[in-house]
Formats: sequence, C-alpha cells, structure tokens
Amino acid sequence: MSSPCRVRAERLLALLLAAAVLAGCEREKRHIGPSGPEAAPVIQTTPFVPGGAQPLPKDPRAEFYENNAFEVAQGARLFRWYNCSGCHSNGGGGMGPALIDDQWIYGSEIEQIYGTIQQGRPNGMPSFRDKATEEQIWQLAAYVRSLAGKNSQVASSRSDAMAGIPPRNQASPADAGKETPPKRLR
Amino acid sequence: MPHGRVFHRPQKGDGVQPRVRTTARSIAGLLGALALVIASSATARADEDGQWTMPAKNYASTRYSALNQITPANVASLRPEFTFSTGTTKGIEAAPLVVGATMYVVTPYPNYLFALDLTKPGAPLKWRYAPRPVPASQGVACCDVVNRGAVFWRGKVIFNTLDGQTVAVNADTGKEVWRTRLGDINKGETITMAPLVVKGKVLVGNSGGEMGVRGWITALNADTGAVAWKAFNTGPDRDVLIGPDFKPFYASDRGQDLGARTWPGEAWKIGGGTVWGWISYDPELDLIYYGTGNPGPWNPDQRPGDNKWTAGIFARDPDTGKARWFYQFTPHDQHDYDAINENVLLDLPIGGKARKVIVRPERNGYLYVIDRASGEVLSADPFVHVNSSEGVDLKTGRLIPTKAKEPKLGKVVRDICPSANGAKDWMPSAWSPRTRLLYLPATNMCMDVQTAEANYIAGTPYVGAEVRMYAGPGGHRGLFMAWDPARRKKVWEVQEDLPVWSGALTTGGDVVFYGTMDGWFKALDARTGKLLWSFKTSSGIISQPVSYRGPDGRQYVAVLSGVGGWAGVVVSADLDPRDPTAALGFVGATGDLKQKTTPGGTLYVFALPRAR
Amino acid sequence: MSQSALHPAADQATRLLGLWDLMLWVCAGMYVLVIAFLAWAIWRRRRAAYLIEPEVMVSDPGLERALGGWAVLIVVGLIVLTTASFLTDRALATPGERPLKIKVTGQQWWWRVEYQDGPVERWVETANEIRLPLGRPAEIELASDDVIHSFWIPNLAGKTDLIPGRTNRMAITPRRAGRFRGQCAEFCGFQHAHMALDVTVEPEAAFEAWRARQLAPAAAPADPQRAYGQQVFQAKACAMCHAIAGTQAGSRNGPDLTHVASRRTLAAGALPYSKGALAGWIANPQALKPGTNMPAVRLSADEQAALVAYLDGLK
Amino acid sequence: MIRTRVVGDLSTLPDHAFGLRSILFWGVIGFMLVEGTVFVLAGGVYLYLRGLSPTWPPEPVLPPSLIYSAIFTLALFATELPNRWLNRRARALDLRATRAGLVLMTVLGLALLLLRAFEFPHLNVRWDQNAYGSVVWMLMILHTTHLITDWADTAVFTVWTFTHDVGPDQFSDASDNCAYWTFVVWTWLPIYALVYWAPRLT
Amino acid sequence: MSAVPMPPADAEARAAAKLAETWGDRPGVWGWLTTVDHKRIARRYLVTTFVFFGLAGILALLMRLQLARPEGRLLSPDRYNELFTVHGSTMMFIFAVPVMEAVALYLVPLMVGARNIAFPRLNAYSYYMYLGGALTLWVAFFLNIGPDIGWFGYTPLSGPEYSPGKRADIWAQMITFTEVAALAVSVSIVTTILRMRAPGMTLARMPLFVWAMLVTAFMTIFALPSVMLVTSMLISDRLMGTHFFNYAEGGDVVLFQHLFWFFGHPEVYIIFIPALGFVSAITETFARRPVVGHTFMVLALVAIGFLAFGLWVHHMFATGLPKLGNSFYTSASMAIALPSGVQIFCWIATIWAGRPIFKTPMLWVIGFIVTFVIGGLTGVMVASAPLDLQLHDTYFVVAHFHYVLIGGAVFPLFGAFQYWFPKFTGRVLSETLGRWQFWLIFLGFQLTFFPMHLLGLNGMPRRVYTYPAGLGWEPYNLAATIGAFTIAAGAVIFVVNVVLALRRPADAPANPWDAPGLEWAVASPPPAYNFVDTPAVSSRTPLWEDRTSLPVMGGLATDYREIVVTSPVEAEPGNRQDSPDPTIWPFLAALATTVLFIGSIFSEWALVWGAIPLAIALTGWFWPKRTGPGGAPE
Repeated sequence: MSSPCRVRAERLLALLLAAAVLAGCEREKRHIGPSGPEAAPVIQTTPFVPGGAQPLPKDPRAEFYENNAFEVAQGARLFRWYNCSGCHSNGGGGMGPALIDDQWIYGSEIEQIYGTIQQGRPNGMPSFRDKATEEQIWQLAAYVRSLAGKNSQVASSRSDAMAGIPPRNQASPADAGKETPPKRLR
Repeated sequence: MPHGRVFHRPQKGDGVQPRVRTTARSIAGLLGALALVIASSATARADEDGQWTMPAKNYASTRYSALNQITPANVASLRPEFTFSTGTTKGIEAAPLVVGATMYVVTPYPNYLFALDLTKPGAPLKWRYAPRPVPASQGVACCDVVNRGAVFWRGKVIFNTLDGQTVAVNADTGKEVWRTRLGDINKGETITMAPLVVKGKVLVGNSGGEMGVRGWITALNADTGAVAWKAFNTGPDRDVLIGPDFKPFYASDRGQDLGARTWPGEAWKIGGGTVWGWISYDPELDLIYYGTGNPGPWNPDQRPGDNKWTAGIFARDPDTGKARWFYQFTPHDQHDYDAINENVLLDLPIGGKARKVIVRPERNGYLYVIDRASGEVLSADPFVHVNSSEGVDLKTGRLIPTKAKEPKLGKVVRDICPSANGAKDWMPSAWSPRTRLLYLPATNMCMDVQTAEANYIAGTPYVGAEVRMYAGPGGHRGLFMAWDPARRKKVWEVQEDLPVWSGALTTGGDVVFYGTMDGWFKALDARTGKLLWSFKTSSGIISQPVSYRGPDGRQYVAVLSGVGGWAGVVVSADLDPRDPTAALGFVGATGDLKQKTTPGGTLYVFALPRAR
Repeated sequence: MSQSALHPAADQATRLLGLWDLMLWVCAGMYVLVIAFLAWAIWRRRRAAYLIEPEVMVSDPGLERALGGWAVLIVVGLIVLTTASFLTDRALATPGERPLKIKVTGQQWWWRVEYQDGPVERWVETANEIRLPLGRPAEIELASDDVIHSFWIPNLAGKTDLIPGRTNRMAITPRRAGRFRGQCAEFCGFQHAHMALDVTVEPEAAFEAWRARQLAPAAAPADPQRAYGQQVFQAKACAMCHAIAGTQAGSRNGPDLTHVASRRTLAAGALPYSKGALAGWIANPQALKPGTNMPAVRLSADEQAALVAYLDGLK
Repeated sequence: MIRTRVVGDLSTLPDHAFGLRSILFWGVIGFMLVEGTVFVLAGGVYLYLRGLSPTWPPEPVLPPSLIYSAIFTLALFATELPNRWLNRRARALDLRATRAGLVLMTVLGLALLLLRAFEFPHLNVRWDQNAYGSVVWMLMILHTTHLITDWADTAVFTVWTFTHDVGPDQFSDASDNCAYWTFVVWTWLPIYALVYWAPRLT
Repeated sequence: MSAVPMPPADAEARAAAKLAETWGDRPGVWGWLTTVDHKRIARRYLVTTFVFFGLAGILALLMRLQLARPEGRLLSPDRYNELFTVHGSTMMFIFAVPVMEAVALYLVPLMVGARNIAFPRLNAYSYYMYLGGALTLWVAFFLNIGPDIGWFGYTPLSGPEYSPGKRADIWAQMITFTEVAALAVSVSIVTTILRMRAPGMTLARMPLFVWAMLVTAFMTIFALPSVMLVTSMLISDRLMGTHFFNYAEGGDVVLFQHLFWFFGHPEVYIIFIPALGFVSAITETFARRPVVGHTFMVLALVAIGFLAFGLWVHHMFATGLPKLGNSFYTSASMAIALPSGVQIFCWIATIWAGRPIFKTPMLWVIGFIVTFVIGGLTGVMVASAPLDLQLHDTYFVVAHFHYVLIGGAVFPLFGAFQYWFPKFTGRVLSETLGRWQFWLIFLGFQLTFFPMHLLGLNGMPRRVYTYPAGLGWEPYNLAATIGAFTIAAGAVIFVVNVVLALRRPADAPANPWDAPGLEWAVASPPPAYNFVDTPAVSSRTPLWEDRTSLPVMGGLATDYREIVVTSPVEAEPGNRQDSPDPTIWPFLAALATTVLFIGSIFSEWALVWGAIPLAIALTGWFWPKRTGPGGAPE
C-alpha cells in the first residue's frame, strides 16, 4: 500500500467531488438585483411541422431558469400570488387542468409553457403578457415544470401549507402518468 | 288503485295542490292543442298535465309528478325506451323539459339545446340550437362548466349560457328569439343556473362566488329580453332594492345599508352572494324566494362582519324586485355554505295550525322550516353530522358557529363537517304530497381547511383557502333520505358510497328516483326506502330526473347521465387525484371516481313495457 | 425621527428604561467592586518573581469568608433585579382602557397595518406606517404569513415576534407626540435591513382626521395624465400585487396603495417619499432594495410618467 | 523531564475486566446517554406537538394498528431471556454457549426486523401527511435504526467468534453487546407507549 | 505502596526506547492517516480550528467594512447574509467548541497521567468528521452555496419554502458532522477522566481544567443531541416533506427554537467552561499558589453545568411565551451569575493571596476578568424578560456575547496557547510579540464591541446588511470597524509569533513556567507514550509537592500498548487494558460517513447506499484484533 498512490486517488476523488459541486453551483445561484433587457422566446406549441419534423426552437435562458432552485422557488411564490393555484390547485387542477400529470395540452417544453402563460389559451387560460414580467413568466414556467417532476432536483419538498401532493423534490416525470387514488382516510 | 285515497288527503288545507293546479292550468291553456292531447290521455289526472316545463316541475319546487303508472309493484320491470347522446363530456346537472310531445335537453358548455320529437319512435332530433358561448368562460367556471336547465315559457325555451347570456329560443323552430348579455367573464361572472319565468319575467342570477363577483338577480322581459330590474345581494340598499317594504323578521337584518356596513371597506364590491341555485314563487303571496351564495373570499378574516346579504334567503316582489324579507342562514359564513338550495313551498301543520312555509334543506346541515310570509324560522334541525356549528338560536335566528372549527389564517383546521359543499349542495330534493315526506339527496363529508390571504385579481379565483375533503363518520360519502318536516325527523335513509349529486324525483306511484355518481339510476319505495330497481347508465348521474306522460299515454322517467359538477370534475376535467386539494378540495373525497366512471353525456328514458 | 430605547415616548418604553437604569447602576457597582479588587490584587504583590518557591500548603479561611460575603452580595443584587424585572413584566402585561385595536402583519419585507377598531366599516388598511393617538392605549395584534419577523419601535416598547401560525399581542400607550422609527428585529431574509415602520404619535383629533382620510377610497384621477396612469396601473403588473380602494385593483401581495402619496416613506422605509423617489423606485426597485419581491415592470416613458403622476395623486 | 521514583507496580493487575470495570463499556454507556437523550427529546417533541393539536391523532387519521406492534413488543421482550443468559455465559468465559447465544441473538434480531417491517404500513399515516405522521415515523425510525445497527454488530461479531480464537476481551465485548441490546429493548417501551397508546388516550 | 528504589537511568532509557517503538506511528502519509495518538490528533484539531478562526475573522472584517458607513454597497444582502451565517456557524461549530476540545484532547491525558485517550480510534474518527463538516461548509461557501439563514437557522426561513436549494441543507449537515465529532470526543474525555487518572489522583485532587472538561463533556453529551435532532428534523422537512415545522399541518416553528436553544444555551457554556479551566491553570501557575477555594470552584463549575440547561427560553422572550414561564427563566438565567461571580472572586483572590508574575498568559487572564465581567453583567441584563424585549436581537446582544465568547473564551484561549505552546511544540513564544498581540487585541476588542452596546440601545438591530444614515449610528459603527482591524493586526502578530517560534529549534524545557501539573512532568513536546511510568499522585499540585522527583508506578507492558484503568472516584488501580494500534479504518469510516452525509443532501437514497461502505468501514474498525493478552478492539 504505497502512499503516493493513495494520495493520487484522493486527488482524483477530490476533483470528482469538486466537479460535482461546481455543476450544482449554477442551480444554487441567486439572481437578485436589476435584470437586463429580455426578449420573449420563439413559441411553437406543437412539434408537428409539415414537410418534415424539426426540433422545437430552444431558448438560451430556459436552462438557467429551469435548473435554478431560487428561480423555481420564486415561481412557486408567484404561482400563489398570481392566483394560478386558484385554478390549478397544488397541481391537481380544478378550474384549470392538472399540472402534475403528463397531459400537456399546449406542450411541455419550458418555452411552450412560457408561451401558454404569456399568451393565454382560448379555453380559459388568461394571458399574463402585461401582468407579469418576462422574468416572472420564466420563473412560473420553471415552477410548473417542477410540479410535473421535470426538474425535481431543484424543487422544494413542500411549502408551509396544507399537505397536498407528494413531495415535489422526489417526483419524476415517470410518476406523472400514474394516478394512484389517495388513500381513504377514514 | 291507491291514488284516489291518497290524492284527496293533501287537499285538506294543504294549499299545495291548488297552486300546482293553477300553474298547470295556465301552462295548459297556453299550449292549446297540445294540452288537449294530454288531457285525452286515459291515465292522467285532470290536474296533472304530464309535462315538465321547468326544472323544479312547479313554482313550489316539489319535483313531484302525480303520474302513477309506475308503482313499487311494477317498477322492477322498468326498461330503457330510448337514449340520446349529447356529445358532451362535461357534467350534466340539467333536467330535461317535456312540453307537449317535445323534449328539450340543454347541455353543459357549449350549452347546446336539443329538441327531441317524442311522437316518433326513438325520439329523433327535431332541431338543435348552439349558442356558441365564449370558450374562455370555461376558465372562470368554478366547479365544472355545468348548466342546471332551461325553462319553457309561451312557446320559448329560455336558458343561460356559461359566458353570462340569457337566450330565448323558439320552441318549435329552434330559432333564437332574443339574447341578452348579463355577465362579464373578465370579472369572473358566469351563469349556470336555470332561469325561472314568473309573470312574464325571466329571473336570472349570476355565478362566480369563488371569483370575487358581486352577486345579483335580475328580471328580463320574457318576450324581449330587456332588463326589467336588477337587485344586487351586497352593497347599499338602493343596489339591493331594499325599500320601505323590507321587513325582515330578525333584528340583525334591519338597518340602513347593511349590505355595505357589514363589510370592511369596499369588500362588498367583490363579496359574492351570487344566485346560482333555485328560485321558487308563491302566486298567493306574490313573492319569489331565492337564496344567495357564499361571501367571498372563503377566507373569513378578510371580511369581518355579517357579510349581508350573502348566504341567506330573499323574498322579493317579482314585478319590481323590491325585497320583502331576508333571513341569513349563515352570517359571516366561514365554510362556503352557500344558501342557494331549493325552497320547497308547502303548507304544513305546525303547532296545531297550518302555516305557509318554506322547507329548506340548507348547506350548513340544518333543515329549516321558515314562515314564507314573514321570514320567521319555525324549526331548524340537523339532518347530517354537523360539527361546524352548535345549532340555530331560534330567538335570534342566528347560527351558532363552533369556535374550534373557525378557520385560522395559515393553520389547517381539521374535521369540519359538513364540508364546503355542505350537507346538501345544489341537488334538489323532492316532496311527495302523498307520503308527506321530503326526499333529499345529501353528502356526508368533512374537510380540512387552511385559509390564506386571497388576492383579488379580476377574472381569477378569489378564494383564499385550501381544502381537503373526505368521507364523514361512517365512511359513506353520500346519503339519500326521507325527511318528515312536520315531525322534524328522518324517516329513512340510504347510504351511498359516493356523494349523491343528483336531484330527486318522486311520483304519484310512490316511487322515488335518483342517480349515483358511478352511473346507477335507482328507484326506491317512497315509504320505506327499499331499493326496487336500478339501472347502470353510461356515465355518472348528477342531473335531475323527471317523469312525464308520453304522447302514447305512458308514464316515462327520463334522466341525463354525464358525470361532472364540483363532485365529479375530477373525471370530467381529468384532474389529478394525487392532489387532494384539487377542485377546491373535492378531489380529496372523490379521487377514486376515475376508477369508477368516465365522462359522457347520454339521455336515458325509461318506461314500463307496453301493456299487452 | 428617532429610533432609540433611551428616549422613551410611551409608558412601556419608559418602564423599560427605568429597569435599564436600575440594572445599569447595580451592575456598574458590581463591576467597580470587581475591578477594584483586581487592581488591589495586582498592585499588592506586583514585584513577585520566580525566585520564590510556590506555596503548596494553603488555607484561606479569611478569603473564603470574604467569598461568602461576596456570594451574599450577588444573591441580594439578583433578588433586587429579579423582583424589579418581574414587576416590570407585570406592568407591561396590564392592558389599558378603550384600546385602539391594530393588526400588524409582517411580510417579506414590509408591514401590513390594519386598524381593526370600531365597526368593520370603519376599518382601515395601510402599510409601513402607524399613527397612534396620544395617550390612548393601542392593542397591537401581531401575525405573519411567511417567516418570523419582530415588531419593534424602541421609543415606544420592547419587541414582540410575529410568528407564522401564532398570534401575539402587545400594548403601547404613547405619552409623547413625535415621529419614531420602528424596524423588523428578527432576521427575515434579503431585505431584513430595509423593513422599517414610520410611526407617528399625534393628538387624538389629528389621528381621527388622518383615519377619516384613510377611510375614503382613492380619489378619482383629476387630469388625463393621471387617468392614463390609473389605466396603466390596472393594465400592467401593478394590479397583480397592489390594492387601491375605489378601483378594481384588490390584490394583497404587496402594500395597499390607496393613500400611498400621504405616506412619508417608500418601500418600507427604504426611501423617504417624494415623487422622484417614487419614480426611481418603480423604475428599478431591485437596485434600491435588492431581492425585494417588487419586479421592475417595463414601461414606456409616457406610461411611467403617467403612473407616477397617478400614484403621487393618491394623497 | 523530571526524575522519577518508582512507588508501585501495576503488572499484578488483571489484564481484562467485564462490565463497568471495562473501559470500553464506559464508551457504550456514553453513547447510550447520547442516544437516550435523543429518545427523550424525540419523545418530548411528540408530546409537544400533541399538545398543540386539538385531537390526537389529528382528524381524520386513525391511531396505529395494535396487532403487529403487540407481537413485536412481546417478541422483543422475550429476547431478553436469551440475552441475559448469553451475558452470564460470556462472563463465565463459556465459549460454546457464547457462540450459540450469539447465533441465536442474530437470528432473533433478524426475525424482529421482519416483524418491525410489518409495523410501518400499519401506522395508518405517512410522514408527509402531517406533523403527527412525521413525529411517529421519526420515533419508529430512531428505534429501528438501533435495531438494525445492533443486529449488524451482533452478526459481525458472531462471525468473528467462529473464525478466531476468543480471548477474555471478546467475552467482555459479547457482554457489552448484551447490555446494549437490553438498552435497545427497554428504550422501546416508552416509544411503544407514545406511538401506539398516546393516540388512544384522550 | 512501598517505596521502591529508583530504576537505573539506562533501564529507563531502554524502556523509553521500547515504548517509543510500541507507541510510535509509521512515518509518512500512511502514519499521518492512521495515527491514533491523542497529541497528533489534537495538534491537527488546533491547527484546523485556528485556520477556520482566521477565515471566519476575515468574514467579520468584510462585514465591518460593509457596515463602516450607512447604506454601504460593498456587499449584496445575499452575500452579507451568507457572511454572517458562515461567520457565526464557523465560530460556534468549527472554531469555539472544537478548539476547546483540541486543547483538552492534548492535555487531559497528560494531566491525568495517561498514555493515551480512552478511545483513540474514535478520537481519530472525530477529527476527520470535524474536518468533513468544516470543509463542507467552506467549500460550499466558496461555491456560493453558503448557508444564509443565520447560525441559528430559524424555521420557516430555513425551511423548504423560504430557503430553496441546498444552502440550508449544507448548514444542517455541517452541524451533524461537527456534533458527531464533538460527541465522540466528549465520550472519550469523560471516560479518560473517570477511568484513566493516575493512581492516587482522586476527584478532589483533579486539576480544575480537568474538572472543567468533565463538566463540559457531560454538557456536550446532553446538549448536542438536541441540535442534531433539530437539524435532522429540518433536513427531513426539506428533503422528505415531513411537517415538523410546518405550522399549517400541526407542526410548530417555535419548536425549532426550543430544541435549538436547549442546545444553544449550554453551547455557550460548553465553549467557555474549558476557558475557565485555562484561567484556573494559568492563575495557579503564575500566582504561584493553588487556586483559592478549589472546592467552591468545582461546585461552581458543576452548578453552571446544571443551570445551563434550565434557561434556554431566555433566547425566546420575544416569541410571546407565557409570562409566568418568562419569570422562571429570568430567575434561572440570573442565578448563573452566582457561580460565575464565585469563580471571578476566587481567581482575583488567588492573585491577591499569591505572588503573581505577569507573563503574557497572565495578561490574558487580567484581560479576561476585565472583559468577561462586563459580558456577564450584560448577561444579567438580557436575562431579564422585560428588558430583553428592548435588547434582544440588537447590537447590544452582539456586544454581550462577544464580550462573553471573546472576552470569556478567546482571551483565555490565547493565554492558554501562550502558556502551553512549549508543551505542544517544544518552543516558547516570544513575550514581546505576545504583549503586542495582547494589547492590540484587547484594545481593539473594546473599541469594536463596546460601542455596540450603545448601538443596540439606540435601536440598531442585528443581522442587517446596512442601515440608514441619520439615526446617530455612524460614529459607533465606524469605531467598531476600526477596532475590528486593530484586532486583525493583533491576530497577524500572533501568527508571526507562532511562525517565528516554529522556525527556532525545539529547545523548550519540560516545565518552563515551573507549573504544578502532571503535563509538565514530561518532555516538551511529550513522547508518543507520554509517561515512561505511570505517575502516582498525592496532591492537587504534584510537581510542587516534591521538587526533586516524581513518584511513579511501573509494570505496564512496553511491547504492546497497555494502559491502566483506575476507579472513578478514588483512582485506585483496577486492571490493565490494551489500547488500540494505529489504523486506517477511522479515516475510511469518516470518509464513508462524509459521503453518506453529503449524499443525503442530494438524495434520500444516499442513506441506503451510503450505509454500505459505512458498514464495511465500521466492520473493519471493530473487527477485533488481538494484540495484547486481552486483545483489544475498541
């Protein structure tokens, strides 16, 4: 058991650890303070394109908002503040459709959710174009994605409120289709 | 035939029959030739025209058909005659109307109106009318996009659309006669109630108590659709049409501008008190009776005070709209106990003398008997498990709320019974003058509530509460019971696993009909509650069954099957049952419904096999 | 403006200052005794060196008796202070007569102030400012719906926490008119530092006049620019969080702005109120109060000017 | 360094000891104190939260079912008999009996863990349902962790005794292990009372 | 015990050589990783704690720069919140508690005449755990995942809703790390003190520092489980969705405070009771006589230990708890002034009655008394429930606890460092630099923290990242900032002093101060085996008792690691036992635990998968290895 070898192994481990932590950094960043000018993303609600499929347009900002814990938490706050929860409850739906399932009427990509929030949709979804800033719409879209377990690694387990849906930080998109009825309590 | 004996009994000072007869006569007179066809039917009574021209059957809202071909003895052989698909998948709460030889069916959003020709085999479609309401109105309808029915008046079928319009359609041709826009969906207003026509005035009220709307009732000229009067249910007296004639029985309802002064600031402007339920009419006293919805938001901390005139009942003059009296079932409502349930107008012997009363199974769990001339509460008895209040003080008329069950900001208050939908929601009960029992569908559910600050943002929900419902004591979520209002007690009850969300129908044959949310249409013995017959329909039943005499003289029973409504929106809107707070908490109680039924919309018409 | 426990303006703070004075003198006395003893001890054998062998067999009956005396002195001092403390505590808990009921709710990072006094129609809501009638006790109900905050106006009384899920109460009986500053005293996140309260104690008549003004809904815009500003307020994100009585705006996420221009501070005391400060705050709240929940809403110059004019008219 | 003078000889002292005379056992006691404090505090948390709730368990949750816990509790206390016996045999330096006892305790521990696994689904509440559920699961997991670690410890030690020569210190270890098992058994009693009986007392 | 003739010098040298071989470590990294020598581990602890002390001090300087002027814009609120959280958490969990333990780990076995600490492997494990916790916090901090919830981490601000991401989890796990370490050390120390004292060292003859550590270790055992429990509850709320602190679902946010302060208040005493031991030891040596009222000193220590558990609520007076309870906690909190006052009297009386020599360590003692008494008296003020309503969470409290913790613990620590440095390293620190260091830090301290009393009274709350101009706070804040940099200058001199000393040859005598304790009987620095023969004690001041030679007992094995176990009260020799050899397993076990703890921040499955390597490491550790006749696993 030679010690140099051990030291090297340790260094390797340390490097790996550092890499892992650095990757985690971006999702921990807290962007507060003034934000720069923004532009709305290109929105396309369906992947169906005549003349052959092409990938949905991606927005460079999407990744940041979607994978950042602070932005998702801001989205959670706005989801309550802007009465989204009034129609969509804790994600189970009500006046509006459920968001914790995988039935995405107008597309499940974050850009598409952005579009749905910003533009509104004809069957009852209001438009928040002037009612929320672009940053806030991104935050909301990121939070909505987390409800469906799309980015559970940055989601909070629960809020300080009535227990509703199972902890979101443990959700995965694979759960989305499962509809296990709640256990009868009494 | 037992009916001869039984039929005479209510005529002794009861007062119900004469009024029904008046109504029936006036309609019969108007219908002319059609009425003659009906009158010629061998089995009909002279005062039972065999039609169903308004959802409650009559102004007294008894939902009683005197037709008596179907009896406990033969109901077991009841079988479907024809069915009709509405093509919708939302909850159907409406009653089909039968006028002469035509049946009218109004569907939930997009509010199609179908006319079916009953004279032909299989009742083919005569015409259809599509009012094309704004699709966005679906986004402001709190509890599924239902419609509770149409009303027939002088050759017109009149009904409301989800996006806040009242439409009159020519009953023969299906052509639109007039339409009037009454509600603004950008404020969250929708209309789901069935209108009532009284003295040529179409009475309509708004929905949206969960959206911060201000409740009102309005009267339209039935011929033109022009607004005759409009009375708000909150705000200063001039808006509420309170004048010198207003003489409420209880002191707490007397005073200047209580509709504004029992609210902080301008909260009354967004305070609810909508009219989305039932209206009754007493031609003798010439008063209409209707209930007002819950105050908004649900979070009671944001609206300290009695919150007049929500969660109560108004008596108004149908011509002018002027209020005569008011009684508040649930002052400062804390649990969404809307007071929009049906008012069954009866003459009952109370304290040894006959009194003109309203029998009102109320959402807060008490069955009230109220003097309909004065507004005095004669009795109020709990008809299900109630712990949200300790009773009703008959001296002051006030409900005594239970301290421990009052919502606290940010805290989950547990085990509040009945839950927000009440001991009995909109689904109307039926009164049989033969058994002198009220047949009422009810729910047995409790809830956990957590209130939070509600934000008024026009066009979005204004609730401020999270709710999680579940079965009450015993584990059954529904009840169907017979209640004797004179003796103030329950006579029998049937426990149902799922909430009973359909209306009741009772007939001269002493049979009671109702449907369940998993699709069973049931017939019970009106005297014992014994299950006599049942039929599984395609979807869950949350509508109002009716009975009529067909052109062939036979008695038919019709019901629409199509699950939905607040209780069934988990199925009709495909909600996720993993969230017990979904649909304002109802999904907590009916999360298993998706395993038991699917959305749909089908009319079922049943009859006994033709006599050989 | 003052924010100091040493210049009391209410019964509660005066009592606490009295207790402080007592504590200070007793403790100072004790400290002088200790330091004097220490100085004597150092002075007495200051020339000692290693030349001397250490003492091993020691017995200090005299010192141990002195220790006993010292202990008795400490115990007496503690009894005096504990009793004084207990009496003060009891006095603070005594409610006054005809209390003015005020509910204060802590939010990240501002104060919702609701005067819940008299019949409900007379209830008034404001934000980040409290006016108190001179001499009349105020009973303040304290609540929070997010994190723990602490309500503290040092000139008037000690602090009490606002704890989510609980309700606390405290009493203030102001005795001196003036303008005081209160501040959140429990760490509550990014802008804990800018969560201040503008407190005014004034004669009851002035207070009632103020209350009457607050009770009125917002004045209708008087000129076209302000009317346009009202439209902007309603059409843009403003209405998503703020309420202005008399208009459609009724959200409670942020402070009620019905009479915002009558207040003397903005953004929970982060800025003194002026039209210019208001414009700056709306244009870039994140620069002035980083992390605040107020977003920078993009407005054209016209919209911005109209909005500021409208809000500045809400006296 | 200063000069020394020898005033005594320690070589005559015994070179092993049992129980309190063994230094290792003091470490075990130390950790029992730490863990016991955790148990006491966790029980305190349970009672504190109980005091805040108007009903306990909060409506509409049912109290935990009694049947599996009753079997577990009886079985757990029954293991005290072989455990005591093992302790006596270990102190008597009886290798055969000690080995047999350790095997027996390993098997019994495994059986108890299986029984415990049946308890969790019968708590009638999930940890993410409400604070009551959280604290019940916390108490159960705290105790189960002790079961698992002590069982694993016993199992490993049993293997060791079969593969090595056993010296007096190992008999002492066996004895310490028995004492720790007794701790695990007796700490269950208050936790059992809290989890299963406190919700039934009104 | 009969007198035996002195052994010949060469025999002793042979025994020493044999012992050095038996107790020595292998050279190189392997030896470094496997060592179980309490002195090596303690030195490691000391160096690490001082490094983090310095780092946390730099954070304090940054905060003072930000606050030097009103409306400072140097730091964003987010960064400031991270700074004061990491400063506080580091000072409490990574510096103050471990540094006291470090000194104790080094000295307690020497002071009681033992060869090693009772559980050397556990001790090694504790260091790696501690290091894991410290690195977790600081690596996270440098990666901008530093916790920003305050060192107290109150819910709901630290809960899942208001602290998104992993910042609060890092904090909670860091606490678990350091507390596991501290508990392991405490169990070792208690056992060492109660069962491994030299024959004849009865409880009554035990040095006051050892008494202080005994009380501290017991307090640790009863207090730390509370914070481990509460942070585990917090992390389970955050990761598993439990509802302990969700007030909506029947949890309670004040419960967090109760559990936190049930630990947090004793924590303060855990930090400063060892310092009282330093003061007693230094005073005794430099006053050149035993401490006055030894028995009262011991009783006072024990009394503080008990009382410390009865007054946690005085941190919560503003939460609106029942008034009657407040009165109880007021009296209990004030009562602690009595044992503290007794100790102060005894030290001054010792100086008064002795022949004091004012070497640098003694200066620190004087500085301690002058400063700590102020902190104690302001402690009496904040203990008063009503007065606390004005003082709580203001800069008055910041001043108070820095007077207690710096004046009461860090000053004695610097004194102790100067005093025992020769024993740790074999080198004496410069007196001149030591005096410079003392005066800079002492005066800088007063300049920094005294104005904070006035700031608090003038209404400045704690934990604000900035403050408005015009409230009269500016001069005090500026003074505090200047003072802070003066302290920093003193700290630099301290570092220079240490570096210069370490560059000199190790030539310190065994007992440079002519001190009375057993630790001075061995060479500076001591050999791996500490004592060739076990000392036999017959007085509280053994080295002053007989100025010519030290009575000892022979007979312990030299060819394997053997220790003697004595009875807890009278310290009568009972039996001999093996002491563990060096091993890599504690390091590996700590590594496995670290992986488990850090992994659990990211996934609850880490608890399951991480348990496997941990189980392997622990099996390796506890796999009995027969060395001596008994065969001693630990």
